[in-house]
Amino acid sequence: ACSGGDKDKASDSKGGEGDKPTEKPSEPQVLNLLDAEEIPSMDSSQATDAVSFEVMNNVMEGLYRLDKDNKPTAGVAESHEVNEDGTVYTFKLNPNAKWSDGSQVVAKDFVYSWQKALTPDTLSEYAYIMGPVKNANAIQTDGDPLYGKVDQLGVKAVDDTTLEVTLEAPAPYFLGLTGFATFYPQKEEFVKKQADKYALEANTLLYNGPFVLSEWKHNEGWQYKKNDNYWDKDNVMLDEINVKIVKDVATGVNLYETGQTDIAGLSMEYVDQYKDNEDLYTRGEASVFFLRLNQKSEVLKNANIRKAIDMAYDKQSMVDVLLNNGSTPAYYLVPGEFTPGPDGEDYRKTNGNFGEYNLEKAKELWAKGLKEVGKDSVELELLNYDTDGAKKMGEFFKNQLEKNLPGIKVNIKAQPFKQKLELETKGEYDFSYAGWGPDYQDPMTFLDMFVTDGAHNQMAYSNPEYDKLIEGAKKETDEKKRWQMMLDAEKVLFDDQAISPLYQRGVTGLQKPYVKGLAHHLFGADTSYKWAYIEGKQ
Amino acid sequence: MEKLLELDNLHVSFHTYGGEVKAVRGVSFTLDKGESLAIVGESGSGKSVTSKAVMRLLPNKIGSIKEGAIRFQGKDLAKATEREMEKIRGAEISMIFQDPMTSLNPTMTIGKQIMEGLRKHQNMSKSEAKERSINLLKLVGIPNPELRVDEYPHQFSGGMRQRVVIAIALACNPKVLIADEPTTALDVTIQAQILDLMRDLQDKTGTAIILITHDLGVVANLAQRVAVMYGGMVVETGTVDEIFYKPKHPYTWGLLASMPKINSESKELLAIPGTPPDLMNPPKGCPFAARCPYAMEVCVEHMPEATDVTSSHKAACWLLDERAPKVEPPEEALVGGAR
Amino acid sequence: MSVVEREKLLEVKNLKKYFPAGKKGVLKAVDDVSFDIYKGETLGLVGESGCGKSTTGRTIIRLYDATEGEVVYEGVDVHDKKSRSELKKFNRKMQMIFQDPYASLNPRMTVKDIIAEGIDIHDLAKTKKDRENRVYELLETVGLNKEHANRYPHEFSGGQRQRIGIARALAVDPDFIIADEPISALDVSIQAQVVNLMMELQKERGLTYLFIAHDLSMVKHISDRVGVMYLGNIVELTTSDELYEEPLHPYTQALLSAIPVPDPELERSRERIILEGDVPSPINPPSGCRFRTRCPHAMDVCAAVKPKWQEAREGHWVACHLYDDETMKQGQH
Amino acid sequence: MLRYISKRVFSMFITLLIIATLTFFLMKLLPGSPFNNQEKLTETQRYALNEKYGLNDPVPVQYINYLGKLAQGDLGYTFQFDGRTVNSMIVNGMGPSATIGFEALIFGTLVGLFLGIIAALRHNSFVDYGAMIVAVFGIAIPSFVFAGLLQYYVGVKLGWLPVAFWDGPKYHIMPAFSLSVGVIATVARFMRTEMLEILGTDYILMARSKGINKNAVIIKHCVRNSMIPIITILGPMAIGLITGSLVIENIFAIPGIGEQFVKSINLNDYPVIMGTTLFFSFLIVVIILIVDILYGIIDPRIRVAGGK
Amino acid sequence: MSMSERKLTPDLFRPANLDSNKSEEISKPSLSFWQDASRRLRKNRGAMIGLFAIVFIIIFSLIAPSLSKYGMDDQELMRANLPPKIPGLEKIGFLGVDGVDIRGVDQYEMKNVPKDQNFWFGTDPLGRDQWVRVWKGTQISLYIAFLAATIDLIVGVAYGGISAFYGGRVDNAMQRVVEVLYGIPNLVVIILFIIILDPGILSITLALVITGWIGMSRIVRAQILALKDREFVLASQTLGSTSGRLITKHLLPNTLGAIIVTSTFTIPGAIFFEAFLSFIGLGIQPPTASLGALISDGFRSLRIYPHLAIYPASIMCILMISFNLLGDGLRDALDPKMRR
Ligand SMILES: Nc1ncnc2c1ncn2[C@@H]1O[C@H](COP(=O)(O)OP(=O)(O)OP(=O)(O)O)[C@@H](O)[C@H]1O
Ligand SMILES: Nc1ncnc2c1ncn2[C@@H]1O[C@H](COP(=O)(O)OP(=O)(O)OP(=O)(O)O)[C@@H](O)[C@H]1O
Ligand SMILES: [Mg+2]
Ligand SMILES: [Mg+2]
Repeated sequence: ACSGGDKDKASDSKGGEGDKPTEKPSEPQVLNLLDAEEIPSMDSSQATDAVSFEVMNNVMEGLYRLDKDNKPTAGVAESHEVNEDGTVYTFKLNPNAKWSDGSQVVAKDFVYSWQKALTPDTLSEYAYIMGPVKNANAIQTDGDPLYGKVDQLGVKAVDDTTLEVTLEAPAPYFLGLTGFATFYPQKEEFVKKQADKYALEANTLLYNGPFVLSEWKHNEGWQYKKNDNYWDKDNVMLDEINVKIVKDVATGVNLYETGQTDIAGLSMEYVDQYKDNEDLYTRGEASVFFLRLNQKSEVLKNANIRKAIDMAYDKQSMVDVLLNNGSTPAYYLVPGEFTPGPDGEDYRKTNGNFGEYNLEKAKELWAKGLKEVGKDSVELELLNYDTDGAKKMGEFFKNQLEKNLPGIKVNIKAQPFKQKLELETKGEYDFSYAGWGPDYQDPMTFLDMFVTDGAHNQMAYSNPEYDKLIEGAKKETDEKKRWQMMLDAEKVLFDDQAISPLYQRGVTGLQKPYVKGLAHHLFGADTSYKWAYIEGKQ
Repeated sequence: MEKLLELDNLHVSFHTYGGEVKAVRGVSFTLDKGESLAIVGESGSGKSVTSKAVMRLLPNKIGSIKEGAIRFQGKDLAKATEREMEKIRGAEISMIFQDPMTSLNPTMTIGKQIMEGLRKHQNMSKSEAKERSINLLKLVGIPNPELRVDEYPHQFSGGMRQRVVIAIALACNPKVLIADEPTTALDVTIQAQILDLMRDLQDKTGTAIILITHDLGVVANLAQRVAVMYGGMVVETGTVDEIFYKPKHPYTWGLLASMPKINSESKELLAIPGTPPDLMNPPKGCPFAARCPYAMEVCVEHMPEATDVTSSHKAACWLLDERAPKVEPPEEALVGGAR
Repeated sequence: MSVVEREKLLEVKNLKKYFPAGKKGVLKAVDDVSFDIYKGETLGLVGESGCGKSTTGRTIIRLYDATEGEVVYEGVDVHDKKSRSELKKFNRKMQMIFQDPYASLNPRMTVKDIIAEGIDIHDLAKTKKDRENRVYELLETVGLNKEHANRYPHEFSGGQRQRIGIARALAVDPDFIIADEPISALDVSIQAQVVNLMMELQKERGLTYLFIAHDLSMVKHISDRVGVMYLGNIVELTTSDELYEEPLHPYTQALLSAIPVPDPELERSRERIILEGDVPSPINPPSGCRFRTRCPHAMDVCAAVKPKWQEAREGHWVACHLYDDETMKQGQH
Repeated sequence: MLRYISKRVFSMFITLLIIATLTFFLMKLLPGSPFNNQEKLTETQRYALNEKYGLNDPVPVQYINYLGKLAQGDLGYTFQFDGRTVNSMIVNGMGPSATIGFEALIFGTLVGLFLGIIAALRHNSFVDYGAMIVAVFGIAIPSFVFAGLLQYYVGVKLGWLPVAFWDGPKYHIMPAFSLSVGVIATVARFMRTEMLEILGTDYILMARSKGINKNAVIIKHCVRNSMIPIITILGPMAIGLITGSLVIENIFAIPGIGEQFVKSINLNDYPVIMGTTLFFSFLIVVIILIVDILYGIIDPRIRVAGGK
Repeated sequence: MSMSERKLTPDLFRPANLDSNKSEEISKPSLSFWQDASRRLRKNRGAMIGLFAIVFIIIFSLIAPSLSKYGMDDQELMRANLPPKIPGLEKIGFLGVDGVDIRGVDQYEMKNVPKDQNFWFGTDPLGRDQWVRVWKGTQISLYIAFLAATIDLIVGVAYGGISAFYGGRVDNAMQRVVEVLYGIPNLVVIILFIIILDPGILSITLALVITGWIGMSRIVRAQILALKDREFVLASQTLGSTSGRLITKHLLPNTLGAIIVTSTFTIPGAIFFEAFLSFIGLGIQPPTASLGALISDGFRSLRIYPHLAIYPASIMCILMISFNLLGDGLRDALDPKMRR
């Protein structure tokens, strides 16, 4: 998951309800779904996007997979051992784990695919996710003595069922990460045989997950069928999942109403319409949206101005009225209900909120800041996505600032996704509406964005203290100390008001009551269908 | 002589956005079997409208027969239904239009266009109709008719197209052929061919012809009787000789006088001054009064009635009234007299 | 009528005007035409549609550039390169009257502006009043009145329009007027008005006319001399009386006999020469004599040799092998 | 004829070359890179990726390479989907787009002709006004509004037709109909004008003067000839339908090419943008050529003129 | 007839003194071509209704926004998505302007909107007065349309005019260019153009023009080519007029009719195209809104907040129909064939 626009995804579902059915249900176990996009890639070392991750999550399996509560649960690995300093993991693989051609999934399948992802020729855009594994970063860095030497990667097939992974430093979140697509195994022999065609069609790919892709009509949809070779097939209830590509939300809604899909995502316009409908669900996610405040800008360099801006708009009504989809106002960077600390307490709970909607104070700080920069009116540009929802947000933000801060003028520049990123990277903006989704379950996935000259800093923020805390946390072996450093880092960030957080995203949609057992995840793939079932449709 | 077609006090009007155009205002004439009658007159005098009225081909809704009768073999066409007219058109009365360039369908072969009428009226089979078409083309003097039946109009020259149109009109041996300016669009040498052809065909088939033209030369060439129209009315009718040598109406005089005579020496032509009347507001009296050098007060106010000069010769002019002063036609108008 | 003055106003020498036609083809609209026009005379030009009459006229007045040949007006070649002012001077001397009374007047201009166009272009009026007066004068000259000045062309009848066209031409005081079928679109009763007007103006102003028409009787009436064109060539040229009394060229003969005369008795007794077929295409004209394909007297030589343009009698030029001494001598006919 | 066609084909290639060049350089003006996860890419990776797609070469070199591949009919690989060629994307997407485009064209033309004909025949009557009101509404309501309403009322409320997808004949009706509304309007108005024009010509009178039944005259002489000029507008209209179908494809979830095209622009998928543009252009010139040839075949006046 | 004959007195048979000039007089008042055309246009009921509607919408779009106390971008999330309410007309049920939404809830009451606040067209999701936005949107749409038509007029007329006037090789070369341009799918060009230039009024207009002028240029070219051979142009040439005079006095005035007619179809075309662009997100950028943008935004909530789409859609529909009626009427009025 990376930061996307607030795209209106057509498929999603209610979280957290329904456990296993008591007995195998007698009704047809067929689920009908929609998705907004075609699958861009089924090669685990190439995939970069939510759709690919989700499909792969259901037809592939890594060492572990995330369960309904986002805890790692057995995948190909039955169990594992960690050494004392938390840097060497030895995984015991399940001998019953099979590829869809019936062959066993063995340790060297992992070694092959991990090394493949890091091979420079593969050009895996997600290779950096392997960062915690020993030498992974060096192998990716041109000019490093280890560059391209994938055999130096800290992974070893001890025997068919034993895989040993060495990490750079302890990473408590590593187990969860093994459920991430890039870490899935690939069978070398098969991949080599398919060569160019590998993973391009449903039949040029081997599956080892709960389902197989039985049909893949490009741009039209695809179909999952239960994988008979899956080691845990007894726990897989669904026989068939049909996914159709539908981009228009209205079409999705209409299909839902005629019963042709069991789940349909909603955009804000439709929420009011279904407000009283019991099929309506909303669910929080772990993506946080915020405004980058470009500190290259003469005006935004001023911390008082940044603070004034953050206080000058009403996040609560923005979320309630504009988004209207279960999103919550954000006064922070690291999302809530995402990572518990060593003490078991949620990061968010420990650190609390930063900032508030306070017009008086905002005006005061604004005046002060303006004086400091020696201006009485400023004109700032808001770089925005060109989606409908984002445009509305932009309008709201512009209006609020112009109403509440005297002398400010906000110009909105809406750009298609790629072009926006480019302008952001070049730093050609003042504000930028941005978002970030976690790659792994640790505050670090958010926090290390803003180190000086970090690839995702993109707003010239620099605070040595912050850098030191992040650096430290990355090396720290003591969990508690590490946690504290991360807590402090966020405080520093907000002392500087480096960004102005907007909201933590929620999603909303319609789901038929008979769809049960869906597992939703906070990072990586969105949904697992492994435990899903149909009950009460008839 | 047997009366074939008789127009009795025909009135035709057009309803345009500017008002009612009284294009034909009481036209009467008769056509006998095998006869050729020429209708001459100025542009806009109602010649074409009269002929279209006979065919009942006036534009729907806009144009209508207000009054009068068109008796064809005793039947009043003015009251005939569309279905009855379909039986008469082409079979009993057919028509040739002025412009051979536009009166043929550009996307249909010549043969098909000739066959259409044949198949409708004579129930011919395709092959019979085609054979007859070829014969017709031969009749009107088109070389290689076997090949040319399958060609399209644009592959024919103007004169040939007019022959084709004549062939179409004659296809079902109609009793009456209305030729609306059949040669106006053609060159003189081609005109001579066509006139020759028409006279020939009339001799052969005995079809009665109504020839509409404004060229007195053509009239002299082809017609036996003449009707002179002006301002929507027939101002004079008579045999050719009567009209050319003893014209009674000043408009006819003017018409004759304004033609240069090939063998005359006079340097000045006798022109008719002024322009024809506006048919939207036609004059109360004689339509020609405003341009007539002999106009009397009565002409302006009262419509002259057709007066018999001889049994075959009629003119509608107050000069023929015994109360009117005696007026002689101008010298220039005397066609025969000059000879 | 004998021609008294013999001062040449215009000499057309071997004039050719070709139009590009389709791929590589050329349409020889006017192909090697020579004639003179004398001061004060009316030269008629007749021939069937498409034979090149208009093209000849238009090339003379420089609406078209000649493909070859010269048009010498008062000793100056019209088609030579000229400066703007020379051109303007020339434009004042030669004017044109057009065939279609509907197409020849700009529907968006008042009669006053139409007539005054020449005055404006050549700055012939000092003041607005002057300009107006000149327009009124011209209107009167052509038999219209002042009240018509502010009206638009569509309010006039064909004959009136034609008179407006004449007034426009007269506005620049030309010596020479090319009248391209000025009466063929008019009603018989109106034709005479225009012809009378033109003749009157000629008398008053000493104008020279090139009168193009296909109506031979009218041409005869107005012209001193008449040229007969066939398919881009002039085939015969002589005084109008001579032409009608003794046409030499078979085409002229056929043409004359084809005109119906408005005299029934004469018509009944007339012997006419009916020509077979149509005029061939000017893109692919017949070889030799262009008329040979329709000529009742065609001989072998006609296909091979182009007949010479020669003076068969005094003042009577013809291009036909029948009158070619050399051909005759060989006893072909 | 053959010469004419070969000449046209030649100028067609020139057109395509110019279009290829134009789009290529336009592409270079688009900001941003085509890589999916670009914000998380390291410099090294970015460079390597650029190298792989030849994007590090100087622009003229890229241009030459591009033309070279183009000459072999190779439009390159898309950036959006792993390992898929632009050719295959166009082939896949073209089917549905062309199908509904074609259906809309046929349906729209037929209905439009019908409306135009009855309007002309009952000129200035209520039938005329009614037909023209239908036609005018066709150009007054945006197709996406029309499609949306249709989907909801016919698909959901009445349940007569499937709401969306692309599965069989039933699935074509609503999209093709929504798309054809504009065609109906255009054709109807065009046809009416043409018909009125032709109804006033001499050859219609001539045909009637032969005694042919009025309706037969209209069908045999008038309708046929009125349709000839309509052929000329069908070409551009067909293109409009194929390119303009993206909205309809979106609403009815049809896996067509229009949607792909718009998305490829948003994602800087250069090869797809260029490939699709070029393909569209190719279609246009081919359709124009076909229409011209067809026109010549149907209208005998043009046939002999030999492609002038 | 014979009755009246008896009443005729002999003195009527005196030669009448008719003024020979009298017949030359024209009884009708003098009308220029344009006067004549406008008279014909006035007789065309459809065209007049169209013209009236257009003028009304133009004027209204200018004054209507000031009838509301809110501005185009006055947001207040507390009053978002209010249904329309027009005091006085509330009682008339079928008008649906009583502030009650389709679920039957009086939103004004529910959201505690002060009694004196009424939104005639309701409010949008940001709580902005839809009345103001719709009329401002109309302004923008019309502005785009007129701008596109103006540029189209300039470029198309100049291109077609030059091509036809100079003819020969110039014409040939210029027509080759048109042929190439004709081969480029205009939708593609427009989209690329807008992306490169940033979406906005100007780039939309430019994009529309870049592809839109070809039609106009063809029409102008055809007209001028035909006019060039008309005898009145030749006559002017023989009088020695310059090219400038030919163009301004003879060619352009006679092409104007066709140009005007073409523009009446360019204008709705531009409005429509902008709506299409709005639908795919490339139209006018917020907070500015065009009719197209309002429709495509509001269309999503059609079932719950129908007022958001219905008003702009109706205005757009009326505009389209009006322009088409006017265009058809103008075509008839300016058609020389209809003249006699
Ligand atoms: N469809 C029509 N609508 C209105 N007026 C018409 C129509 N057809 C003819 N007229 C008018 O009827 C009158 C007579 O026209 P008609 O065509 O009969 O003249 P014509 O004698 O045939 O003249 P021409 O020699 O020019 O053919 C004219 O004033 C003409 O304007
Ligand atoms: N501008 C032009 N371009 C090409 N061909 C032309 C042009 N003008 C005339 N022609 C052709 O040249 C030939 C002679 O035409 P022209 O107009 O001189 O004939 P005309 O004798 O005046 O005929 P009409 O009696 O019909 O006016 C015709 O075949 C005509 O098609
Ligand atoms: Mg007539
Ligand atoms: Mg001519």
